[in-house]
Amino acid sequence: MSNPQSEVIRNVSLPSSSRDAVTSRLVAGAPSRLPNPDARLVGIQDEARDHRLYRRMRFIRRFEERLLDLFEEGLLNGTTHACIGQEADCVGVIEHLQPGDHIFSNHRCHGHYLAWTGDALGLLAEIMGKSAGVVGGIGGSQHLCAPGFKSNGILGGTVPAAAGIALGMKLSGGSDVSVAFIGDGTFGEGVLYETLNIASLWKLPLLLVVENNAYAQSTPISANFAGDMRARFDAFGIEAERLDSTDIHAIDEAAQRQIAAVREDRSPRALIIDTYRLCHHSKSDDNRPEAEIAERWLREPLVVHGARLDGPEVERIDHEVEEALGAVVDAARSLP
Amino acid sequence: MSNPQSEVIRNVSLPSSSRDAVTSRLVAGAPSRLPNPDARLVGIQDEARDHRLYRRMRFIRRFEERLLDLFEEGLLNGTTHACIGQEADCVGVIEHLQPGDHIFSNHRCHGHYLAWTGDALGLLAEIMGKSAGVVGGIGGSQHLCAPGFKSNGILGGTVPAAAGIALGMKLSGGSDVSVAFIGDGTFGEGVLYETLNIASLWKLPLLLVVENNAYAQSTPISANFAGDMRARFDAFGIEAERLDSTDIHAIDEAAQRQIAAVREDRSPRALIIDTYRLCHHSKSDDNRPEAEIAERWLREPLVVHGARLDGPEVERIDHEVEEALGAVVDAARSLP
Amino acid sequence: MMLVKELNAALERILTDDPRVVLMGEDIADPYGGAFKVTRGLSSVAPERVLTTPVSEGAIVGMAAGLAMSGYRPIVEIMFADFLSLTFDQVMNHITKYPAMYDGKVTCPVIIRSPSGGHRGYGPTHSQSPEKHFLGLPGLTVVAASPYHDPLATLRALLLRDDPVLLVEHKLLYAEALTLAVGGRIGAALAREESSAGRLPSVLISWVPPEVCTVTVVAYGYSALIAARVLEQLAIEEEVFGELVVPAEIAPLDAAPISASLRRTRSLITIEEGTEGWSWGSEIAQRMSVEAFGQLRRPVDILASASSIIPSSREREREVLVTQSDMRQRIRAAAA
Amino acid sequence: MMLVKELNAALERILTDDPRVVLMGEDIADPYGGAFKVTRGLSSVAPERVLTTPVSEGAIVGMAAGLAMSGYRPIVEIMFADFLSLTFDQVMNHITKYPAMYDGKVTCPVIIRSPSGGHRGYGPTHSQSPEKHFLGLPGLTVVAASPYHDPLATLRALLLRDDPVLLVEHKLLYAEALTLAVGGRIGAALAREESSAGRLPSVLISWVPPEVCTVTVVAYGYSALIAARVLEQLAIEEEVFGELVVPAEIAPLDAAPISASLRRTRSLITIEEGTEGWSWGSEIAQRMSVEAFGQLRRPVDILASASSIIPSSREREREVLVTQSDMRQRIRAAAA
Ligand SMILES: Cc1ncc(C[n+]2csc(CCOP(=O)(O)OP(=O)(O)O)c2C)c(N)n1
Ligand SMILES: Cc1ncc(C[n+]2csc(CCOP(=O)(O)OP(=O)(O)O)c2C)c(N)n1
Ligand SMILES: [Mg+2]
Ligand SMILES: [Mg+2]
Repeated sequence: MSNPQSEVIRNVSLPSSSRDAVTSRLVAGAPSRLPNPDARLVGIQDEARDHRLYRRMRFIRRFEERLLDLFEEGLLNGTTHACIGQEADCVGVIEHLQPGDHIFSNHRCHGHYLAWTGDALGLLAEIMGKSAGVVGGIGGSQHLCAPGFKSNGILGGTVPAAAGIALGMKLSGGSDVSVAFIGDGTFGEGVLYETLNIASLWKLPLLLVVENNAYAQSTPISANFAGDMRARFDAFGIEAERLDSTDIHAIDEAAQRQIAAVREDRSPRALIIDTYRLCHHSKSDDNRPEAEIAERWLREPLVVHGARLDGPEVERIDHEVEEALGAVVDAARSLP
Repeated sequence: MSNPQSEVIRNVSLPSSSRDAVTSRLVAGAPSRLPNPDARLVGIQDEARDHRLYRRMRFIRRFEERLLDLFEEGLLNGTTHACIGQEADCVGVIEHLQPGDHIFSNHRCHGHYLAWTGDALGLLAEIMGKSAGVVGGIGGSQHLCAPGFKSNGILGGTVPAAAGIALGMKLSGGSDVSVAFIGDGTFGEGVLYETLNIASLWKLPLLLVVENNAYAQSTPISANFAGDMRARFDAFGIEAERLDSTDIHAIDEAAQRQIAAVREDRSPRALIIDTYRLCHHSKSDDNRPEAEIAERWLREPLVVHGARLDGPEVERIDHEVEEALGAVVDAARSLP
Repeated sequence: MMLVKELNAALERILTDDPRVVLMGEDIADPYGGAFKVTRGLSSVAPERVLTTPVSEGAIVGMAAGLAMSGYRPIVEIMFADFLSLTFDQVMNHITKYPAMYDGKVTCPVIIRSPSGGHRGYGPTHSQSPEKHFLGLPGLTVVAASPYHDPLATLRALLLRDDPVLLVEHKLLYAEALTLAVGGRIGAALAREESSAGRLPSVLISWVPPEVCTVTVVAYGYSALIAARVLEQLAIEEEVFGELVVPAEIAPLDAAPISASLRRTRSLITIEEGTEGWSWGSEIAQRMSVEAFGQLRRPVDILASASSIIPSSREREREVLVTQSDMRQRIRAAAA
Repeated sequence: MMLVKELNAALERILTDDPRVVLMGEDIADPYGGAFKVTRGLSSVAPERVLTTPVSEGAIVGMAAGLAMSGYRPIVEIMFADFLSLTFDQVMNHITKYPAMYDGKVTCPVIIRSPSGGHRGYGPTHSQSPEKHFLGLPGLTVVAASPYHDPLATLRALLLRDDPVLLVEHKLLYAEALTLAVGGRIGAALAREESSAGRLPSVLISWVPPEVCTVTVVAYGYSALIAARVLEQLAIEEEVFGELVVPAEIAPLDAAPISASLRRTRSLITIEEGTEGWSWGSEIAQRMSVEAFGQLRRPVDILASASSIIPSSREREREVLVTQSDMRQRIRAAAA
């Protein structure tokens, strides 16, 4: 699998003929490398793929849980949107991205960021408002930036930016893919449709990944969304695949298929993943039926995929993740 | 058929239970009546329906043509968007609206306005910038207002306003219908989709009439629109009927069906009319193939429907319209 | 009572009293009751007129325009003032245009409420005070909630008027007590209202009789609250006396109360949390520099936040936002 | 050469010279070449980098953000400045945010060009000068085309910088000749450029040596052209002498050239076509009132259009827009 963070970043991808001519003017935009992440969090060399997938999901889960603890402890400020329950989307999709590809994420971006960069310390420091944070403590939880990765807490407006990045990729040739993650609630924003139309017309290498957790903040999808979600893409001539799953195998497979198709066809597609958020929306705001939440805990990604592994294997990986994360949290605490 | 302009206007439609309580506060919003229009332009008592339809379309056609002449003469300022070739949409749809209904139109609004109000003098004076104009010469060609009628030259943003009017109708009960006219190019504006979603979720009595003339200013629909137009509505759970016709009979029938359905079901629908604009977009801006335009002149609404009438009947109506319009132009010229 | 509860009660009251009032906004319905709980309970009071909407800021404000032109009195909540940018077209090209461009034939009394401001660590896209971009928009009234203005009185006054209104409510005010002038006093301070005809009142506060004050401090919203604390400290600890003028209507400017105070003090400072440069204070400063030309002891001072994004890190957030100590220093200087 | 042709040639030049440049906008491709023909011929020069877009102002500016963060230099045409409102979210919450909130890891050098202004009878939604609402937005540079600034030099300078730019071009300037200072003169007038480091130049024009002038007139765009005519008349017919300062960058303010002139004249008037109240001039007036406190002969005067919509009727349009005779009267008074 790819280690995008350990590659030199192709932040700028101009037509090769013209790259030389303008290189000198482009350095301003080029972000620096990230440190190598801890293998116990992102994958140990040669371990079985199922172990790796479990580990990477477990990493995100435990990061978010530790984060919420730190929040309780009063060490974080502002607000934060954890992705507990949606880890299979993050890992399953991002497994198939490569250096040169680009992810535009939204307010619920920690999982995407960690799956792409493995940079737990940078993210934790960021959310703690420390200057060692990935964007110096300025962006905070919702506004992250790393090579090939950006996020913004304004819903919808990230999608045209992802399409613009895809347009850049198209202009410069090559096979890079631009991915935008959005939620079901974001179908409320008109700029999404403006962008779908243009992406389809101009055949941009853009994959929209919809994490449909059936809620936008407090509002259930029934009060937010009319009609059919796949039809929203069909209407713009964009093929969409939809799956109702928290199984990393299913998601991994669908994502591989869709990303490969975008990479090859150089035209937009959508992948809709019906999933569930197990935690509150941001802080303590959760009015969903308890029974509904409880039922989803029975088939959340770690349960589903963990069942494929031996008990002792799970324990070992959990332990490794715990140790590695513990070190990250300690390191973050001690940062100035 | 209805004569909305001769009815007392129900601009405000509150739940009847509360109307009394608030009536005194509402007068500010209530527009005044329009003068009775010339029957030679809008329909002579007891004349055959086919004659009436022809007359009303002919009225709009000749109004626009006279307008363009006056433009050439230098008597108008700014810009103006004529609807020559699209008269069957205006008349066919608006025949089925009643006092209490509301039309929100766009930049190409003369035909809609004339079909609804018959107020040729008010419109001409308006476009000439005279204070006797329907909105005092302030709005000009694109910004008209009469009881049950409004237009705005900003594309897209009129659709939520029409939906808000529909929401008001819903809240107040009754069977009124809110209609918004848009063009194919307006599918570029995101707020359209935001509104479709809400209108569908809230079951608003809103009819979207799409006049698809296959161009937005200079841009053909192939460069502006991806996917299928009916699917754009389907995706929001809104039923759309599409017809490719300049025949007033076909449009009249479809409009009757759709408006009746909205009136009864109290939920949104769309009527897509594939049509053609025979004139330039606004002033002298037309880059469309000459052969394409010439072919459309062979099957424009007056030709199609005129063929149903006797030659002398057509001549008589044309003559009446010409006389009545001549009087309007003379009156407008002599206004201060 | 805390301002959030006062606002809630005021909204409930007008909802009950006035059948024209319709509340719309994202997540405003029970049990959630809005991101800041301002609308808690209201959807249970009038379910058909308290409407939770999809995440579609543009459309809901546009629908409010349609409702308002139908005689309703829509009050839209935009969850964070940062998202007002998505309503800008509706405000600029629709809501404020209709009454004037239709020559007075309609009114469009939309009220948009929105929580603004920083100091919560919410980061660059959830902490802004962007109201300055709406100042000076022809036809728009901008109002700011304050601890010194009764929300019910404000809303009632606005319902008697027909102008579109943007009402900003600084987030940090929600948990503050409403402290109205009673018997010429607010706590230890002297306080009185001054109103120009047809305008919402400004509240004037001082810790010694106005004639003794040597500086006029003009501030709104949360900044007014902090300025009051600073003025109290300065009065007690340093015998520096200022008169605080807190307008409710921040645009158009109601200059009279400021002028009156300035004639006494001959020194003026304006304070706002928005960014510096073409800020609220710029216009006040200019108007007063003309009016009191040659009579000011020193140039008008404008205290505003740095021209910068608002970092998520609390420490760095403090570096850019106007702080209490900035105020103390600059007011002291202005009083000299 | 007419400004429209100069601009066209400048765009062609940078398109040819710099492979990063991408033009996007509605109807900009040949044969139409844009509503005001500024891009005529360009789609034939570099078809893959001159992209006619759907009618989606928000999305195309958002896509420009993505392109810009990928190292391209997008230049977006918004057909009328009135429609800039639809781009406000992208400008405020995306384009200007990214560089700062990502702690300098990216640049986002989007240039938005847009024709502004009235005097054409285009009515309330196609005549505005709404740039004042974009002033003081942290991170945004606002530039105005003028007859005294070479478009090619301006564009080249902007391409060497990384700040997002809004470039307004008054419609009436397109048909005016570009008249650059040559040998210290423009026609009969003395003229020279003054530049602060890193800023676009201001052009200073006077009909007598600056030391003899008794008023500093600051204006941009079309207003600067009319102000120059007025100043010439005043010089010849009334021996009233003013120095005209025409900045290219209207925000942030490059105060130095204004200050320098004001030290000589001790009287200042600002002129702009935008509406009064929180206008461009407010900030200049405030800054200069501080800087030249006690040294001005009279208060700074701001001449702006009425706080009103812009009527379609030419007569009524003239009543609200700043006119040549307004300028003459107010400059004369300021020079006294
Ligand atoms: C433009 C905008 N409007 C509203 C919000 C407030 N908000 C933050 S998250 C959210 C719900 C988003 O729902 P969804 O897209 O389904 O993502 P999820 O939170 O479920 O992951 C809302 C309304 C926002 N951030 N941006
Ligand atoms: C928001 C906005 N963007 C752009 C325009 C400029 N404009 C006026 S009409 C038009 C084309 C509209 O095409 P369509 O909707 O198909 O209507 P038609 O002109 O064909 O009747 C454009 C782009 C506008 N008026 N408003
Ligand atoms: Mg969701
Ligand atoms: Mg069209």
